[in-house]
Amino acid sequence: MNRRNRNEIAARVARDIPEGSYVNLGIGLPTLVGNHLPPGLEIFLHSENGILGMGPAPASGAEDPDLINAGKQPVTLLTGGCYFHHADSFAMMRGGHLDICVLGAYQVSATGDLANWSTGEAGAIPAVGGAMDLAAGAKKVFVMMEHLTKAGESKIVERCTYPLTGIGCVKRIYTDLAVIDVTARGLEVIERVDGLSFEELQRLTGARLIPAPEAAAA
Amino acid sequence: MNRRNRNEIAARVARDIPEGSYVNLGIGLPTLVGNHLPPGLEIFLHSENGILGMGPAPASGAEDPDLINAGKQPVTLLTGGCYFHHADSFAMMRGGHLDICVLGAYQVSATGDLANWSTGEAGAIPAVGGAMDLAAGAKKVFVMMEHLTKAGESKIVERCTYPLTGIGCVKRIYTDLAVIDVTARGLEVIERVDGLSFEELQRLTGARLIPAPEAAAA
Amino acid sequence: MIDKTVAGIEEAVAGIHDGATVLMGGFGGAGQPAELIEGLIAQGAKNLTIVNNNAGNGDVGLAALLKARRVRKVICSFPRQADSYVFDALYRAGEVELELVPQGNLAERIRAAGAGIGAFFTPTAYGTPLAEGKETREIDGRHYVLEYPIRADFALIKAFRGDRWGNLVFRKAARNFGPVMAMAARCTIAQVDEIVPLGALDPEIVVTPGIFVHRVVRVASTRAADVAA
Amino acid sequence: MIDKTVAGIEEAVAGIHDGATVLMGGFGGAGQPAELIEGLIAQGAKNLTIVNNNAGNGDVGLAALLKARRVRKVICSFPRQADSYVFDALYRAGEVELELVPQGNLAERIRAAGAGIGAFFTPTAYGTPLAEGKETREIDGRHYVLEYPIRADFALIKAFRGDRWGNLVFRKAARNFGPVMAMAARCTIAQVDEIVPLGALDPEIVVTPGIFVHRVVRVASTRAADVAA
Repeated sequence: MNRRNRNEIAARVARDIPEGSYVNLGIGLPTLVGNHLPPGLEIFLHSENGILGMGPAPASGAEDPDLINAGKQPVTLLTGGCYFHHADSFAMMRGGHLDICVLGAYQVSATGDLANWSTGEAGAIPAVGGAMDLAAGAKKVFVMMEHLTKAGESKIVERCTYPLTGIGCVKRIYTDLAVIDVTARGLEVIERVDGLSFEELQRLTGARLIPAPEAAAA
Repeated sequence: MNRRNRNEIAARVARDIPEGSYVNLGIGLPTLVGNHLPPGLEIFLHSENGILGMGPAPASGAEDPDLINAGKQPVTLLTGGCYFHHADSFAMMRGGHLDICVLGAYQVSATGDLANWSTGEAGAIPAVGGAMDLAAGAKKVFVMMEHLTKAGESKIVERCTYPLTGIGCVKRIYTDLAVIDVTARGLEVIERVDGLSFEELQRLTGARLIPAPEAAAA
Repeated sequence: MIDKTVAGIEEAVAGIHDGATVLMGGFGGAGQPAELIEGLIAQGAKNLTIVNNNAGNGDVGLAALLKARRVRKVICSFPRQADSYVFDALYRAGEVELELVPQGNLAERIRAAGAGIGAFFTPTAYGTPLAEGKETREIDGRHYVLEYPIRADFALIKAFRGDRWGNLVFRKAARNFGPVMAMAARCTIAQVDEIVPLGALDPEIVVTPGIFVHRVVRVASTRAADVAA
Repeated sequence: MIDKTVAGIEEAVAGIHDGATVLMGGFGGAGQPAELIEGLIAQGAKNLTIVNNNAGNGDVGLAALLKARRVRKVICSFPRQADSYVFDALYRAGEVELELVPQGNLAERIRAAGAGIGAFFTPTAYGTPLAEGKETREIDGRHYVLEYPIRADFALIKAFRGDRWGNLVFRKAARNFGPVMAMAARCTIAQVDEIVPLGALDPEIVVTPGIFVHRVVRVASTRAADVAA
């Protein structure tokens, strides 16, 4: 089958972001989505540390230590962007003003529960950042992740075994194998990669899938 | 006796405002206090509609409709003053950042309860503005009022009969007859106007008074 | 290209539906979106709930909207004024409902709606008639009253300058309720004195980021010549 | 004349007492009051509760304060980082307490302290381990968790420019926690790149009004030449 690599997953997510959307891309894998937004469209990237209208990384040598993203990497500001403080920034997130956020995940459940901040491992030092605020606040939460762990276990599960980030918050899941919507009817498979049958996808997935009415191979 | 007029009460209040204080002067009578602040001292006047460092009324013809105080009269801004929105302005008030507010009153009780927003009259249209926020939030609430109503009744009472603005919030009362502190021991008379005995003041006052340790005629 | 500017007042107030809750900026005349309110009167929506610091003055603006019998309920802190006779008469006749809210609770409840807060404990009004029937709690030795967000369908606000992304700056004390109201409505409509090109507003001084603003309409200022000061 | 500027770091951090709760601005290096933290280390206060987004990086700043065993407890959203080894070791050894708070709750709890809010219902963390044991409530069909203010004795923040009344402006994303932390402490201490004369800051663009700031100290910027950009 034609498994998507990380950049291909990011490009697939980017296709679902309409012009004019206010979007937060979580740290790690989701940051890649920014590289695949069509350059002609005006999409507003929000960074939790107080930036709206965030632009791409600066040219080497033009980094500004006061202009970084949530992952603490140097970024730029688009013309028309602006700065604000943390409470205002999280008001945007928690008040339902962001259209879309894209998050990585350890696990997503059949009902859209998200686990992405802690493996719950004994002795691990927990860190949560803004993930729970995004999960609770964005109008649509998209998850972007590998379908399987390195050990080959499904990250889509009937019920999360890792500590939760949010309950019933995930709207759509993008993996290297498929695009899956979390709906009231269940996990609807919107797309499968070329050469992957529904049955094979189901076999690799730890929760019951259903074909979406409009489902088709990508 | 040497009853204080409104300007004299205002001047007396102004004497108790140290340099560097953040102060809100309520609409009506308390606004007069601004005219009596010593011009050499830096005292920061706050206006609930989003001004810190409010200055005096502008020269005639120099009024700006966008620069008004809480009573909707034209004002000016001192050098070093600034503007902010209503939630930030009331955060200053409610968060305990104002050192002093000066309010008018219908009644003040022996325990510092304040009634200054409604006479409770049937059919009256109530209006509260920011009075309850100031009463709840300022570090010190000063009340400035006539000692007696036009009908000759004491506005200092054992218990307020008018609807309350705040409970136990008043720290000091300035009237045309006296300056009185609300303390854990009771209403301590700090000052009486010339020619007014403690007994005569008590006779005119609807709550029990006690002489303050340092009490003296003004 | 995203362009939130609209050509005129009619377009700006389009879609405000009967029964809508509408936040209206301004404190006295400062920051009052007078032309948007006139547009709302012409547009015809009725049975409105209006949230404003006051309840109208004279015969214009909110008073005119009240006079036209379009308002079911007013949520405000200070209805009674020397020239609030339109509201006064309707209120006395039982033809408009009033929810009186201390001004700080008003601002904070609007902000809470914008910030996703479900409810908050406020010290203001504890022990007063305005807290009657409300949940209270003692926290760390202080008494508080539980207050809920004021969410709205529309906000009508007035700013000084705006750009096509909806970024706004205000002018002096006309800022007042504008920024918090912009956060709390599903559709925020801003009238501005001037529409400036994208990038003309310094990113450090934008007061209301465009994410909170949905329509921007230019209205020639009626202020004196000092407007650009 | 009111002059909140102080001559040096030592004077700026004077009086921070053992057992104090100290808010520390910054998100990564941006807005981190590095010189004030160094001053605090030299000053010697111990048994501190530190509120910061992170829990120190490398061997400098908050990490150095931790290494000097001055910190009893850290309240933060994101302690675990590639170079948070000082905190990690102390935490594993049980020598520092951690209160992990979602970043939005952290900012809002600090703001609540500054705004006089007794507690608030937040949607963040409902149903997660970080809400365990906390009061919850369903309001209008959504689930919320009750959170309390984070009040502090001191705030150490970094701004760009300040004046003698304590008015501050920030620079780009270095603004982050500074303005809310300034509201929440009994004594807010700001290090600034530049002290400007009163009136040099446009009243429209002041981000933190002087009422929230008690001491201002100039620290020569260690940033590149673009600092005035």
